[in-house]
Amino acid sequence: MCLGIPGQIVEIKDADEGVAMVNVSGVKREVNLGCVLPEDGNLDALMGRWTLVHVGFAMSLIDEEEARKTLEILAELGELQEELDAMQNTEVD
Amino acid sequence: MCLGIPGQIVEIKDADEGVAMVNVSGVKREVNLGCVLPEDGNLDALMGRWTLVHVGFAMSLIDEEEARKTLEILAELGELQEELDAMQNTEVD
Amino acid sequence: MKFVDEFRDPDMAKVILERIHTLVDEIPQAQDRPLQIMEVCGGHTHSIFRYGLEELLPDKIELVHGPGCPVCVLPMGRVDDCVAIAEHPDVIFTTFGDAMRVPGSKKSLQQAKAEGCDIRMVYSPMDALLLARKHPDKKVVFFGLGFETTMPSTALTLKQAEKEGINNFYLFCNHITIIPTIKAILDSPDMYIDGFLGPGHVSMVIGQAPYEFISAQYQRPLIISGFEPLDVLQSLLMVLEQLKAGEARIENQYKRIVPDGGNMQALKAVSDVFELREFFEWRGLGSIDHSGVRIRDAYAQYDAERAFALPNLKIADPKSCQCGEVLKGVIKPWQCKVFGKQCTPETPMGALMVSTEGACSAYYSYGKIDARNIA
Amino acid sequence: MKFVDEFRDPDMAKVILERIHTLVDEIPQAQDRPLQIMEVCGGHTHSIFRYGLEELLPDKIELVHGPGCPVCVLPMGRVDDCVAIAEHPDVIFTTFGDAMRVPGSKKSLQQAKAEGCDIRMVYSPMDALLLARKHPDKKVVFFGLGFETTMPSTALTLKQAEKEGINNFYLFCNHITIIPTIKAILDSPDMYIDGFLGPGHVSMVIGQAPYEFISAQYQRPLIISGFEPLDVLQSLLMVLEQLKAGEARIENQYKRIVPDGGNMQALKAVSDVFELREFFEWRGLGSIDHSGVRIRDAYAQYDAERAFALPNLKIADPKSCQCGEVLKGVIKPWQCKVFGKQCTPETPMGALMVSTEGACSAYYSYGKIDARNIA
Amino acid sequence: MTKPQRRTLKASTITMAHGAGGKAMRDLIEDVFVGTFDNENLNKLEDQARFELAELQAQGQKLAFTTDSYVVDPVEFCGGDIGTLAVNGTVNDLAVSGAIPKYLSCGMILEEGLEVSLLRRIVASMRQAADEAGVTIVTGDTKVVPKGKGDKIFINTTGIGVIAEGVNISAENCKPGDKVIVNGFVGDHGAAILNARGDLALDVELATDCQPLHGLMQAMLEVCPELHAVRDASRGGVATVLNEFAESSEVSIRLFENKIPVRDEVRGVCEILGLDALYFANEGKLVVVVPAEKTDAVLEVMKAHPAGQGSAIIGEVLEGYAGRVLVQTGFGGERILDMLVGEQLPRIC
Amino acid sequence: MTKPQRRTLKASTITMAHGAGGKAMRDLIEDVFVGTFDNENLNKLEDQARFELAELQAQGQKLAFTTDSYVVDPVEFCGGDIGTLAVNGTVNDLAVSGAIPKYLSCGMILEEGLEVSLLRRIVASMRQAADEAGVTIVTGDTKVVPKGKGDKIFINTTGIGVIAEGVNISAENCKPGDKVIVNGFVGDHGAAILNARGDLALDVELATDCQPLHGLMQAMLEVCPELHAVRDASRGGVATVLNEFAESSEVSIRLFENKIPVRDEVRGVCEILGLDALYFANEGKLVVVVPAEKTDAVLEVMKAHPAGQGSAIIGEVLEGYAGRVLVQTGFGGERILDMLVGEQLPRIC
Ligand code: SF4
Ligand code: SF4
Ligand SMILES: [Mg+2]
Ligand SMILES: [Mg+2]
Ligand SMILES: [Mg+2]
Ligand SMILES: [Mg+2]
Ligand SMILES: [Mg+2]
Ligand SMILES: [Mg+2]
Ligand SMILES: [Mg+2]
Ligand SMILES: [Mg+2]
Ligand SMILES: [Mg+2]
Ligand SMILES: [Mg+2]
Repeated sequence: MCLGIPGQIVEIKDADEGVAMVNVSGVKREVNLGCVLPEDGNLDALMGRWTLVHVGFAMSLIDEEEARKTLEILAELGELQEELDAMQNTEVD
Repeated sequence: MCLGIPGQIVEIKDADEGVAMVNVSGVKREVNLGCVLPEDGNLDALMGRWTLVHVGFAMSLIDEEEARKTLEILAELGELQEELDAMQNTEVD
Repeated sequence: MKFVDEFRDPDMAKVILERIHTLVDEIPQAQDRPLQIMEVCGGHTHSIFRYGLEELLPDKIELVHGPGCPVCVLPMGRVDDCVAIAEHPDVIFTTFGDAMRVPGSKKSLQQAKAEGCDIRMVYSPMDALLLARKHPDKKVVFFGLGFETTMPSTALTLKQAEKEGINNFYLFCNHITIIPTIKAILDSPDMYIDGFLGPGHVSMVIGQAPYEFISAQYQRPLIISGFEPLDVLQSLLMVLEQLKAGEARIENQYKRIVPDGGNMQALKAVSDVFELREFFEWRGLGSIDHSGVRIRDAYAQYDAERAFALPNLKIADPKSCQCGEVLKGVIKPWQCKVFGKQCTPETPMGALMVSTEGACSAYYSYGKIDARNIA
Repeated sequence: MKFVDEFRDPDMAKVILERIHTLVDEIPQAQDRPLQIMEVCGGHTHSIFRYGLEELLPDKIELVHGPGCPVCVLPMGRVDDCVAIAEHPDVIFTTFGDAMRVPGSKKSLQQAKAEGCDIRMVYSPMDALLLARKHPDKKVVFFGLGFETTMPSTALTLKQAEKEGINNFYLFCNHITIIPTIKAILDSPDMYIDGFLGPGHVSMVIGQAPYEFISAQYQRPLIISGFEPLDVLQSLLMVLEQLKAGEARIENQYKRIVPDGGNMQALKAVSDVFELREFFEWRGLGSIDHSGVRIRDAYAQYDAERAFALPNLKIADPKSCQCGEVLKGVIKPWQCKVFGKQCTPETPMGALMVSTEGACSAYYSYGKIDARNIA
Repeated sequence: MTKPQRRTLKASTITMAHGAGGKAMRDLIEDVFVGTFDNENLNKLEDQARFELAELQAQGQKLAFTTDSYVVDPVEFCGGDIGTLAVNGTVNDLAVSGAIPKYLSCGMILEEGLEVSLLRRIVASMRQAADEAGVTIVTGDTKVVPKGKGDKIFINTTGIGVIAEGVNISAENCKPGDKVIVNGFVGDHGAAILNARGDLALDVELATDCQPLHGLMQAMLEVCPELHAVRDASRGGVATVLNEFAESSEVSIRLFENKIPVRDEVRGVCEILGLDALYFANEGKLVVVVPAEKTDAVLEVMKAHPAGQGSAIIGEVLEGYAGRVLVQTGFGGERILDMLVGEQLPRIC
Repeated sequence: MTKPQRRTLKASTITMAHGAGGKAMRDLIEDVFVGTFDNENLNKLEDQARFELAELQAQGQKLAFTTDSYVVDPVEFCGGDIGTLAVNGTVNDLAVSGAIPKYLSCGMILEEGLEVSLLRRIVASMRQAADEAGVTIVTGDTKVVPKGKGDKIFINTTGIGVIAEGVNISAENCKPGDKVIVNGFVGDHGAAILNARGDLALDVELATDCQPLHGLMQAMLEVCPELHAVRDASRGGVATVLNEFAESSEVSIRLFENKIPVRDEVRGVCEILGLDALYFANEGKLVVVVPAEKTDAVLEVMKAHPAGQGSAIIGEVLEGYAGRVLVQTGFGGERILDMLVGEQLPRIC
């Protein structure tokens, strides 16, 4: 459920109403920022940020560090698996 | 102005509302009888009568006797003209 | 078709025409200049062209095509008012087909319809009332148009609306009355009319009496005339006979339809609902006193003029347009500077070019080839 | 596409799959009978079929497709209510495209549209509000549908309507909440689930805490999971790791999107506008306590349930329809008696056949060929 | 390879899905269109029909190619429906060139919400009309437009026919002295549609005259292969065709008003609404201009043909006044019969 | 005989009069249609175009005949308009049979209120597209429907082309082992229209791929006259064409998902709205099934042709599972790519 897609905030269209444009793979669409307003109210801080877009609302700001970490874990898994494979091959040989 | 066409009343559709059907050369159309209501209110007296229809209203009941008279006058004119012609021809001959 | 075909008999027409040709030579005033006989009513104009009667008449008779087409005399400002009403999104604007192509100062109703207005053609005001019943969420406005012939139907429709308590029905009243206009023509210094064919269907409502001043005050004959070719020819003959005898009476050729006293039920409905306006604007003729009616206060709730804010502007006719002179019989249609050039049925400048009853349209569409070639 | 393509890397998928294959052999309980892992969310179901993941998993893992598609669990009576609202001539009914084909007891919204209702698809509730601004003479009703993910957008839209004083906008609220339903599944006697993939986008709103009872009371692991294929595979691996270690924790695989605490701004908007219903009816699952929300009195003027008279009938699912059992994971879609016969995506009997997130539709459209041939 | 079994359409109402290219559309096409028109070319469900050119050439020298879209409201009326019209109308546009009509295409634009039962009736009418006219509907296309963006059903048919050697019928060929013939009552179709539309609340028993005319044409060509001009008097009526002839041939044409066959009921409609039957559409009437010396022979075969029993000489071609059509009234007067200006609107004055 | 001077259309808006058969309609037809398409057949204003069959036969053995109606909303969009589509769409339906497109008919259904300037632009596009495709628009028809009973403009074009001897392309001809080729990015047109329609408030620079394909087809036929199956992937997209092939040929087809060329922006639209580009309409893309041994040769000429630069092998024909289309995902998994059920609707779940 709940189709969501990452998009980058490329323009603050209406700071009063909390409306921005996001870019999803070259496609722009207006989104409402009501769920991701910065505490200081300065929307400019959102420029360039990636957000999870759902039904025309920015629902979450993407944590790029966490994204990197997730991929790192997977990469490590890959290395581990390679080692395991290597070991297995060694044993069999 | 004021296109009008003779039609024959062939059905009283709604005596209360004074609505009848007229037939114009095989074409039927509803007409309002509001301008030709009989004094005694008995619409059945209108059945079979010819009326001058204008914008969906029976505007006048046709006086068949007068129609006949008009044609008679014309017919007499024809006879008269024939006599005149005959006289003229006689003169010329 | 009974009461129609008998009055379209070509053999009989020949007889009358022969008689007309004979008679006109016996009328002294016709020998110096052609007799000017005005058919007041557009219906007669239509018949004359439809059946090609004009070219069958002696040269000593010139027909003058009068102002009796309610569409042709509709001023531009009124069309603009119609469009303004029709442009309300909650309005269904209903009209007779005749009015669709009449030019306003910016657009016709046909153009307004093409641009999205809900404009519908009806055959009867009762059909418009039916639409009001069917669409209680809409305001249904009927464009009431026409002379005394049509007033009773509109009046009875308002009465019906009142009886049923329908309160989304409105009348935009543009009914006009023919008598003041005939008087205005008779008073016009630049024209001379020898006799009139009187409007048969107006007369079936108003009867014979209202014309009496024409014979009494102006000494002109007027024949209340039917619309079939024999009716028209016979009426012309009757005019000639009076002229020959030096008489000026009101006669009724159309007795089968027109009772001498008119139609009391119709007149009652009209006077219940309508009252005379001080004046009304006619295209080409300007303002004429007491020549239109409006809705009485008792029926105010149905009055579109009160329910809608209307531009209600007096729009001058285009300068080059000579409709007024044609309507008064001062010039023939093909003598108008723009006839057949800027003004054609496809691109009418004046209303006389719109309705098939308009003298200019009739000349253009049905006219003798020679007349057209002159233009 | 950033944050998308990285998580669709086939090479990496192979690595995780290898690891899954290895690990499952090391889990004792998987050796007697296949592990039952439920992806709660239709988004996961969709990914699993879209990328053909199921056939790549070891036989010792059986995926159970849960109730997490808000369209699939929409009861017929609610669709009938939608149609009843949409049939008002002054209503513009707006909906996400997903709901168009869901069968009601008589017709779907798509059929109602074909029959003349003004039903429009929108991408966002804000687009529906825009329609209300554009059509002040119409009542614009938005069909609010979805779990916690979607509630904040609807809530903020109502707040915006209030701020602007728009009073021709209405919400037909059918938002539901996933936690009571997971609890109902765990309490169901006819099923056993070894672990869960938790709904990532719901969690980005509600955070991690609401799932704690699953580990605490029911001793089952739940991994909050993203929707890309690597997300799903990694989450499965995380479930297996817990099962192998005999643990039962709530973990968050989808940290790039889901903050542990959820989204406070979103939750605030939701709690301002909505309150829990005593119960809500789910297709196939029956009534579940506290599983839906309604509009608070403070926003009563926007509530379509109060503004329109609704049939509000409880319509029983068709007898032969086994959606409930599929939703609970008791049977596989192709084990339903009508699967692929009376019930196909073209002629869906149950909602699970309508949405591409519905388990039956997914099996039918994307399914392994063999699974389809069985049916 | 023959198709296994055709899909069936279960829906009772057309929805957008029936035009979306997927299964619903296939159901519609296979069940309703292929199922009804049912011929080798169409059944293949290819994007185009294919014929041997040699077979066509064996039947004549030229190919005739014509198109018409049909948007009549209402779609069903006394004596026919939009389907009958769509077949006969295009058959007739081929026929009047002297062609033998062979193949039709069928492009449907359906409005969301159309009842499938109505569509089936219309498609069945098309098949029946095609059979009667000896043509095959060999290729097609179906679109669905949203409710309120169409009007139940619009049909385009485009036709191919073959013209025999030596036939050269053209609006340009009218010669002074030629006679003008019409094959029966004029205005029936236009009046029947006005009546069926219902918004003028008229009630009259009047059927469309819709019929294929190629049989009549071929009969005429047998006695007079050198027919000068022929056109079916559809939209715009007899008046329009004659104006086109007069203009293209740079001649004038005189009609004899009392020779023009008009049904009493059609006259009634015209008198009530202030309309002229000469502008009314016909769907089974043609206007023929024949060399004077062949008039009797042509009229004879026309009267002997079922589609021409009411044939009558209604006018003649004159020199001069190029482009004008005149009507001689019963009184000896004359008036111009111009092309229609605007549309014919019912009027009260 | 040459016509004196053509009439001119002064109106700025289409009214019912422009479809009524009279002068207003003649103004429209002579000024806008004849004035723009301007060719011997059309200029005659006859009810049908006529060609010498001998001339056609000199160019090939078979006649191809196809029809399509175009109802796209909006009528103008990035990279083209309904006129471009109406010409290229029908040209392509001829082209994919191997035919050389020759003549088109043009049936217009205009909605009352249409701006004449818009109509002129569209008709000019048609002329331009026709010139580019080497076809002539030789016969036409124009109808006007009341405001709210149409949608600005619907166009039907029906086409005639000539197929050379020995060419036999058919959806029935796919053989196990054949390769499936597409001539470039898929889904551009569908995405561009979604974008242009504006109701989903997307904003993306994306043009229709509308282009004529007969040149590409002829180039392919030169190196491989025995092409098995070709169809343009218009409504219903590549997925639909492949399903039609699989069904007609009683084979299955396997696509390699990561070989299918899809533009980033089109992916973006799909991801946002939950749609699948394989079902998006294309207006300049064809799907070709070639015998395996000719794959390289065909691919080479395709890539060398302006209309095929992005060509790629995207799949293969298999035995068994008759009628099924499978997609092999990047993960080695497989899923069924069925025909579209209903319409593709934007979704949130
Ligand atoms: S030609 Fe036109 S402008 Fe002149 S009088 Fe006639 S209608 Fe008026
Ligand atoms: S096959 Fe249909 S009825 Fe059966 S469970 Fe699936 S959706 Fe429900
Ligand atoms: Mg045609
Ligand atoms: Mg035709
Ligand atoms: Mg024709
Ligand atoms: Mg097609
Ligand atoms: Mg409709
Ligand atoms: Mg086609
Ligand atoms: Mg096509
Ligand atoms: Mg095609
Ligand atoms: Mg035509
Ligand atoms: Mg429109």
